[in-house]
Amino acid sequence: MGVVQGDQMVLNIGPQHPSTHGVLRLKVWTDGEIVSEIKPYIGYLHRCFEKHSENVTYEQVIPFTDRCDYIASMNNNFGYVVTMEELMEIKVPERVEYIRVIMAELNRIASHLLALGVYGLDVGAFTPFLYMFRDRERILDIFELTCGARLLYNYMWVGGVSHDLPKDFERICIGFLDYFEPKIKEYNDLLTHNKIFLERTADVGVLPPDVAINFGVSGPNLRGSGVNWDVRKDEPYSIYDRFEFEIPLGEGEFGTVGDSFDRYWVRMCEMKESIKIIRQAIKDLPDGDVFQTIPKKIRPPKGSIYRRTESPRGDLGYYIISDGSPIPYRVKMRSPAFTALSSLGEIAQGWMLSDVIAILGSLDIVLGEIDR
Amino acid sequence: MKKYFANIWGTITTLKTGMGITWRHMMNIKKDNVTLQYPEERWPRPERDIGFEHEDYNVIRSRLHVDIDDCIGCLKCERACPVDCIKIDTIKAPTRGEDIPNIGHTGVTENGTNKALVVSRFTIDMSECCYCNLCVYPCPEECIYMVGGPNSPKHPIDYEFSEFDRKDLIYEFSKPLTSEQKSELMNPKPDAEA
Amino acid sequence: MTVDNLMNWFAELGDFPELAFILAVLICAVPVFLFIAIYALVAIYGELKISSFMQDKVGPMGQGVGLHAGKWGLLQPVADALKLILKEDIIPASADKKLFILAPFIVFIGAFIAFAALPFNQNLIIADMNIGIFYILAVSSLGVIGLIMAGWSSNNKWSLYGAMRSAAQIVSYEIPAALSIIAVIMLTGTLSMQGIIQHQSGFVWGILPNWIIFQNPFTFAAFFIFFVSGVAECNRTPFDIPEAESELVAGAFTEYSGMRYAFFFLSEYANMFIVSGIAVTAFLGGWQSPIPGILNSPGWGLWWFMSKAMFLIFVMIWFRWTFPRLRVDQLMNVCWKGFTPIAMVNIFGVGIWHLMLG
Amino acid sequence: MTPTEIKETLDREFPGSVIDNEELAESQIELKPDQWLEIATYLKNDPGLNFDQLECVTGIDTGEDGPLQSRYNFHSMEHRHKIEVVISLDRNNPKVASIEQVWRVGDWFERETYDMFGIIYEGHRDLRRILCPEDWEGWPLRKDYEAQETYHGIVVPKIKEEEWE
Repeated sequence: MGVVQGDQMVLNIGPQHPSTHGVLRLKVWTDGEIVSEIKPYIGYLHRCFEKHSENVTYEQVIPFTDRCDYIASMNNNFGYVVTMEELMEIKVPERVEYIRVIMAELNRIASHLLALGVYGLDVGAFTPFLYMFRDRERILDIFELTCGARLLYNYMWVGGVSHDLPKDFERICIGFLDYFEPKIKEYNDLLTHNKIFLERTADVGVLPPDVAINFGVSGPNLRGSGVNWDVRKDEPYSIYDRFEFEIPLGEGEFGTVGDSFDRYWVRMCEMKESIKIIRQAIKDLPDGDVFQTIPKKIRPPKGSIYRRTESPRGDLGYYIISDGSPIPYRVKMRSPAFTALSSLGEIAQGWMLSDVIAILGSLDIVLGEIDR
Repeated sequence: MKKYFANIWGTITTLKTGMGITWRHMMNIKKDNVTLQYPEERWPRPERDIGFEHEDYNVIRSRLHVDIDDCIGCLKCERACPVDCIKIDTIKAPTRGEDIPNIGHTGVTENGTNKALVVSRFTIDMSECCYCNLCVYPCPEECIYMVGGPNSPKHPIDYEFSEFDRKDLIYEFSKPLTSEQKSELMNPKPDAEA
Repeated sequence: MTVDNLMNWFAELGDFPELAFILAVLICAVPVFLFIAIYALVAIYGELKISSFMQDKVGPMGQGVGLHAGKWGLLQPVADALKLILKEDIIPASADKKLFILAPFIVFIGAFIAFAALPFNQNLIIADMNIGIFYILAVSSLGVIGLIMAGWSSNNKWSLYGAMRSAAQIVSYEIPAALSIIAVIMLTGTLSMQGIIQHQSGFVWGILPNWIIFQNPFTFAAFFIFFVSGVAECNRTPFDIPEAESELVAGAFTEYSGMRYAFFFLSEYANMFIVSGIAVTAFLGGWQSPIPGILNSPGWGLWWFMSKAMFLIFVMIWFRWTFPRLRVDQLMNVCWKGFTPIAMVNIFGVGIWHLMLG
Repeated sequence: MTPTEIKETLDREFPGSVIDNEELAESQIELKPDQWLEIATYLKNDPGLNFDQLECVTGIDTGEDGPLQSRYNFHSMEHRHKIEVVISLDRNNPKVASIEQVWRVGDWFERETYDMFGIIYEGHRDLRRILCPEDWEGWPLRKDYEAQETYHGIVVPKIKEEEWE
């Protein structure tokens, strides 16, 4: 039956809107409820990260990387620090590697908890958001115990970490993991298998694999479309090759592969994998001094390097060019949410207004990282 | 037709499990209530259910504090600050390691180094500080640190330092010097020279 | 305490028929308004506390020094009401002034006059009309006009979206609600609310009270259909698309504030009470006590009616904090492909069941 | 395929387009800007190379008189090999073909590099600033960039020497 072509209405899902995950403006051409075209406008949170990093020394860039993706700051630091150590050929002691993996995976769970909770909010369920934030607070307590900060840590330094682990960190961390594992089952019962939730997310905003690769989408969004790509497995950095964990892919149980439900489901399974990694890391956590290889004065050799790491939102790449002085010549951050948002215009066409909000939620973007 | 009824039955069962969970949470609210009654209960609740004590904290990033008597004016923290919110002015002390009683300047720091400079101005603009803790590490005398944590015996944790006026957020740590004391320090009188 | 008792009583005093009518209606209207106001405060407090308990938090507990929210947060609803009254209600410059001002009152009138036929107990009913339930269903759809007026007159795209969605939703959910009421009327034979409740006294199948919900499986299904489409009529989750927080901010009443917003808020809770009132009267035996025979005095009758209605309101609040939100077209599918066919099957079912089992 | 083999295949396919530049690392190739669109489509469609993922486009200002460089990182999901292409452009008239039709992610990457460096990507369907406001003057990440005084009358804040007045 022919679709009735009414006249178009331009709608601004404006910079100030309850569900744009930050300051983002979507210019939407709608015909009734059906959306015919979307143009995202970004740049409202642009704080010139790259210009700043050309005026501060190498260790002073780390607080700025924290503030790009403020939900997964540990992984931002991790990316920057791994790239710098590869540039300067620093070999960090074992204990630092294990601490970094534990912190990065804890931060991945915290970031996924926020992503899934806010996704439930976008689809209309209030309670899962509060359950997930209650558990996220427990992780933030652990971070506060080690480095004093709850959201922006400046914890990982080039060549080491800023603080050693507190007294009985193993007991506390294992305590959290045992507390948290049954909670995932509770989220699944409450939200994932809920028929209304499935109705709202299955078959919505389908991102086919080739379009995903063409749009440079990465991380859980790409794995939701069934592409087996995880930087921790395919370009292993730090000591990720010592742990065995699977990579969850979207199989399209309740709809086609690559729909919003798959992206949601991949994030839920990734939390289980992260718990496995942390358990293995804590089991064989060596002792040692963490401040040993922190260089007093960072003067990397002349040259450039591009290195990718797996942040909860995808491939977080750092392109660092140094000219031998203690001030970086150029630091470029390739942000995964930037490419995920660029694909929104493609996959949200033809859906209804409330689906656009659901698809935006399933892409899990953070505007701090997009605008840098 | 069969899928129609299976669909309805699936809806009913999944909605029922969902309602069961919220009912259980409502029933045992006494056990897993997480609200912190703010004015009465303060953060951090030591026996938070993970069970670590307040002294276990490595560091608490709440507010910068400077023991001005130990500060030798080496400007390392000013250089380490990524947002340049620390500003220090120093004046050359007439003699190294000598106390100057009238302006309360102590010549020797806690761990014994003699001070060659009088710190006339040491301001930290807490409204610009990004709490990254980078200024604490280079200090040779460990006189600048964030309140709480291992320093908590000296300074209990406090995070309520909001002010009504932005200018009050600029903390002045150096001892107040009147202008003529400053000028007198700057150019010592001829007889002191001879 | 019905209007006509008061009329006869005035008639004895002296013959001033018009004044008597106005006086009688006024005497009945003021307590209803007070009831709605107090009930709304209780319902807001209930929603506040129940939602907090379901989300592992305790809600306002009246801590802190100075002016705070009462012992267990009891003063919180009063504080909300006070805030809404004191807040300045802004009329947007480009709004259509007359409609903008009129809309909240029409929505409130739609909810208020439906209280006239609700049987609180044996004789506590304002107008015991012989077309009671038909009157309520007709009147409660008046609110839609108010919502559309609100959405259109505030001249902003979002509230227009909200108004269109709520109009489509309320109008289409009237059908399954009315059909399931027909199933009840077929059993009771009368439209008057007291008559329906009288029909539900005594036992059925031995121990069960003779409520319509237990009389046969089809009316059991009709109860759920009526209740859920009633939830849809009050725009509550899982059908709260008109004021979907995450998309349309606040739907038709985005531009309202202060006293006018309070009226919308009040009418939403009044609508909830009407839907539970009808469901209780038609299916759960109004003021009949669950164990027929005992505790049947008017005082107890009021208690039974209020506790059943409050339980249904609790279930509505329970829905709100557990389910996500349906999309507009899914909502229409559920109504036209799900509820309406089943409601019709219920009518046939009740008829056949009634015929065979007598 | 190792980067050197890729360099040879490119040299064979497009003679004269590869410039050997010793400062660059082993995995970087410097190309002339003129045949860039054909090389890009070749990189993507050739079964042996099959670079289907454009990781990152970085703009670099190599100093006062040096050229503006636009560096592309490619990666192939299938063969799991990577290459980085460097293209140097004249400073006063930086023009290069846009590869936005080949890799859709290039659309936003190129817009960002245009916004920060002023490199004009010909053939780009919608080349406007992405991070800064659309009518912002100057290219922020160039080394010789001076921030404008006011923007629509709002004073652009300088580095603050003294505290609040």
